[in-house]
Amino acid sequence: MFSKILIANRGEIALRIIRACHELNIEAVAVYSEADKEAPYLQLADEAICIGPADCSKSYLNIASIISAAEITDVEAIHPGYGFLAENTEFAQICGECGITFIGPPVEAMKNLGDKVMARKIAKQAKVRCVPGSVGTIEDGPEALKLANDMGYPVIIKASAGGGGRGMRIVHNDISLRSAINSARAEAEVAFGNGDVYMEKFIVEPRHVEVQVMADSKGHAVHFYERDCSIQRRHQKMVEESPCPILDKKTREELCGSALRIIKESKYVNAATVEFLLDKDKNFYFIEANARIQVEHPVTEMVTGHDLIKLQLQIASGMPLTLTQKNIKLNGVAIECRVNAEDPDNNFSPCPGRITRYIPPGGFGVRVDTHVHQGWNVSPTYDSMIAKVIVHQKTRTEAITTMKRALGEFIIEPIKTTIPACLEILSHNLFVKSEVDTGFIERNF
Amino acid sequence: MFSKILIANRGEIALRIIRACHELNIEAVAVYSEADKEAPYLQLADEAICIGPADCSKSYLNIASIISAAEITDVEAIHPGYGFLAENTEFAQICGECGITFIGPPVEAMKNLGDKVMARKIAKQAKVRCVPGSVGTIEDGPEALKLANDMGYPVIIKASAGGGGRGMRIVHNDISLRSAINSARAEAEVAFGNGDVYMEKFIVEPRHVEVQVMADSKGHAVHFYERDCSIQRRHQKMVEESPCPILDKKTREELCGSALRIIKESKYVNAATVEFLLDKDKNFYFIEANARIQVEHPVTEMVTGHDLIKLQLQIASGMPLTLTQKNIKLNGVAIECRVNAEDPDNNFSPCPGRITRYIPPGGFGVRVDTHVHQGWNVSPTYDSMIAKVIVHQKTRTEAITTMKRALGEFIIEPIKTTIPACLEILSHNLFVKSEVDTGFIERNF
Amino acid sequence: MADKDIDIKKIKELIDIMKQNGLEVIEINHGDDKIYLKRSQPQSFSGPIITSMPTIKPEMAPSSGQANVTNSSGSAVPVDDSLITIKSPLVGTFYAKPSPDSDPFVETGTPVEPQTVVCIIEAMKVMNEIKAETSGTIVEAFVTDGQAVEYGQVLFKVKPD
Amino acid sequence: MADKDIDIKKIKELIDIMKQNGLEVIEINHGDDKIYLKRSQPQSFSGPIITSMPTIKPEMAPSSGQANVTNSSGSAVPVDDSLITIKSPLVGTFYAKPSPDSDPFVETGTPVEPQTVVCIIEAMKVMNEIKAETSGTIVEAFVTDGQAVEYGQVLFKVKPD
Repeated sequence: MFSKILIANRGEIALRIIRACHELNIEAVAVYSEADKEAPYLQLADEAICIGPADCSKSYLNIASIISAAEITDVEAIHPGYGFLAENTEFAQICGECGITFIGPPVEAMKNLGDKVMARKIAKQAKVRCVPGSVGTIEDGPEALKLANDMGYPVIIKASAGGGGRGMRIVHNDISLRSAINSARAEAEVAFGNGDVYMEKFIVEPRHVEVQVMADSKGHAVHFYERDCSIQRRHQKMVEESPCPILDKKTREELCGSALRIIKESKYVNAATVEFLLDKDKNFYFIEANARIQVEHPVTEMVTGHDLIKLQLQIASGMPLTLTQKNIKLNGVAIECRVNAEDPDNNFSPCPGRITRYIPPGGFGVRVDTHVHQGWNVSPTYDSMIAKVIVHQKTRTEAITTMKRALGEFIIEPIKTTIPACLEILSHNLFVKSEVDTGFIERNF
Repeated sequence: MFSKILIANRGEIALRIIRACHELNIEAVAVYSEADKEAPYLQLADEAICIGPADCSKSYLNIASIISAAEITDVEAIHPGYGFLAENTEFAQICGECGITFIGPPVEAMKNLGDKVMARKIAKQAKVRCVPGSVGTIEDGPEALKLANDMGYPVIIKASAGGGGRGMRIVHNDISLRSAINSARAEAEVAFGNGDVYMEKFIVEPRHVEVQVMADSKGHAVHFYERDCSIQRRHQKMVEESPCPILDKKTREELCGSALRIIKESKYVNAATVEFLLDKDKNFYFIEANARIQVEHPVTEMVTGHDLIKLQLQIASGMPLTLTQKNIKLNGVAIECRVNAEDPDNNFSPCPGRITRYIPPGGFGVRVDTHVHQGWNVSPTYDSMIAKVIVHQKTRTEAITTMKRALGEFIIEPIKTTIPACLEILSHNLFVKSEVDTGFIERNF
Repeated sequence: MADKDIDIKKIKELIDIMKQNGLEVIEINHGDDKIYLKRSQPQSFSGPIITSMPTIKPEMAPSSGQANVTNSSGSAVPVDDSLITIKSPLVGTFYAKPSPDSDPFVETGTPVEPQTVVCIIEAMKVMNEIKAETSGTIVEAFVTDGQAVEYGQVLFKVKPD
Repeated sequence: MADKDIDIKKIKELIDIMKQNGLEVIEINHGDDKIYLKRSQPQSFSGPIITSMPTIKPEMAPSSGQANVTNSSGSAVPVDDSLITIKSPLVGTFYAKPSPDSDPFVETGTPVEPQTVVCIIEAMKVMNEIKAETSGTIVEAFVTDGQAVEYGQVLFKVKPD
């Protein structure tokens, strides 16, 4: 096991990783930008190094600075968290060249899964159904037209290097197709420096279901069941739960088995999330794999009882996974709500500022992951997520009730947060019945 | 189910009960003394009624005031929490006469278990071994001498109406016996208004092990396994855990079965804790039963996944227990540490004052039950317990590690708390090996 | 403001604006067009959190030094150091009259002596007569017949002799 | 402003301006053109949490107005408004000399020009020469040869010419 690692991230995930390190008796080195220098989690770290000014590109995204911090603190490994450098293959490669273990997948696996066209190839080799689509990138022309007509409209154009909705177009007929391809290419070029796009069948009102997987360097891999993350606003997840409430046992086994096959096919090591769309007939289609730990990993931890960050650290240190699939059981229902410093009444615009009154929820079935506290200044510089509330109960109905109770007692003043929006979602008739899909928020709020 | 109840308590247990009410869609009426008027949990209650000044005897122990508050708010039931009026038979009786359900056992069962001599009789009828001792109360004289010699020294003299160590004497020989009986009687008379004492064999270095039981009004009862509460300082529990780490399956079954027999024999309804001493040969002896929910109930909730306060409310409302014994499984290990506003360096004297900085622990496996927050003024008037930290992990080793991590990140300033003392206990070689008994703290700290 | 007419509606509007915007002062001199606005300072954190629960004082003593006591219906009791408050010494139901068809014990303007019964509070089926315990004249009653009262709730204000 | 009527809309506009600009007072006397604006003092928050980590200023600029900067060894740097600080612009290892057997680039008392190299900081196997970027005399060195430094850490104090 490692004796000392560096955490190349900030906020709640940095604290989350510090906690896991300390429970494994690993020294944790935190890095911070000048904007975060007051953060109490830095005091929990064994060392803390300032790596630059508030601007991410000069601190949390500054590879030279982070590698240098790792060198002067003499750590054995770097945990990138999520976001920032977590899926940056250049960073992972430099870590390797500097003799520092990157706590994540091998560079090759990260590259393959990070490229969506390549990921589809892997899925096909693993005999996992993808959303019908182009074999590779497409361009404006008769081939694209034929393909769209073969799979049937609506179709969707997506950026190969993309994410977060940029470089994406839904097309309903031949006439729109040309302009959609061209504008998507232009947008992708600007956003990702890569104008490649591909075409897929557009699945109407799908659920977003993802499988948590963990693989060790000996080729042994297990899954931790699925999460349903259909509650999204502009591709940002707001409420996540595990298990997916509408899956039957057989479909769940097929889904999780498919995710494992993709991970094994890509020679993946460490934590990954394999994402699927689930259509109304409970057919699932692979969409992409995320080569990192995710924000919503705690819901999986609650229903399985396994600490995923500890497993990441153990695997990265070369230890084999001692868990077998039958050790991993689904127990009850967990839901996570993201508390963002945003104003739901003002189109969810960020709402930074000093928190002058803060009382977190507690009690039976409630977990809070946060780096904030009374007196914390929510910076406009970084992600607006300031806390995650996770509940665990025996049934989904009880989990919803406990979450409503927990959010109802959560006091964060004077800044606005997404708590009222989450409460509205939890009370919505369709959410309660779990008749939701990725368009639920857009249609109902 | 009730639609509205009153909570005749304060602090964390009042908040705990409000939470359970809201998850069951019951309106909660809180009562408060003038000292607690700023408490944020009062805002979570559906109504809050001031029942008197800071002095407990004029507020939280003021039966007339509480009953009157229940009448004007038109509640169907009163939950007494623990302490204060929770085991006051007069209060339970008046509730009944006023047509208000007392959320606890029937008066008769409470009286029987509350009287230790009567409780021993019940145990004997239930064929549960008690600590060898006098059949009833004893007085100074030849009979007491004979009894002590028959059971063998050391013996212990205890007050029939007692608790908390008052009216208690350990005796090692004939010469000390007379004065011990007389001084114990005098002390009991002062402390409880009842000088009756009885004699028991003194068990050397026992563990304190207690079984959580729940019975409905139809005669159906189940247990929720045991808690080990051996870590006590002057009969005040500091660290509790479930399960008892040294019990084998067979002994556990016998122990829990014994507790159930006592509960059934006493025609008990609602939550109770049956307490035993466990000697070095793993013989267990019934000592007493507590006719209420206990401070440390969350450790049982964590390992069984059942919300005990909700069950109390359901049973009191007349609903049958739908749980069968085989629905109740032990899952992993839970530990609770009590965070008291006390100064461990100054003989644990209370340390009240305004909390100016407060950052609670969080993350995987951590639950915090507390009514305090940054800005809260810890009153010298009430119990010094300000928070309970409960952790849940797969193994005891992991639970200890997580608890150390959680307490290590818990910031409460500027008042002194028992956190450092708890951390010392958790790190103690004998605690780690679980070679402890009720004298552990006295001998080692 | 203008000589002719004070516009109550406009004043209410201004007060609403002040409340909504946390203004401390609005000054408007219409002749010669003067407007003076002052916003409250942002609340400095140091203070304790005040719940919306009634603020209650423990004794039926003169209210000297007491500021802005709020009764349970939420209206502010104006500060008047010369007035004495009579508060409920127990939780229960307030009765203004000895029986439903009687006259009230006291009303605004009634003179009271220390032994004058001012109301009855029923708690646990017991009717507790509450005495003025001061001499003076009732100037305000805060609770209506049959209303539930909590410990320390203000019942009456008395102007001492 | 109009003679007759108070313009509610204008008041609302003024309030918005106050809010956006953190104004405490706006006073406008239209006749004779008087405007009086008062801005709020920066919020004094009673207790920000200071980590034990070094306090770092972003630029290698004069230290005027800087108080009690703490360097990584924990000792307080005395306030001297006339001194200029040279801070590390990157994380790495500090070298005082171009090679192990050379003399240091600078020592206390060494005069420096903006282009004078004062040290090398090694980051990711790259030796970065750090220049004084100011003229004056080194009066204090805070870091020893081979020591790890973080972003913004104070390396030298310079007394300007």
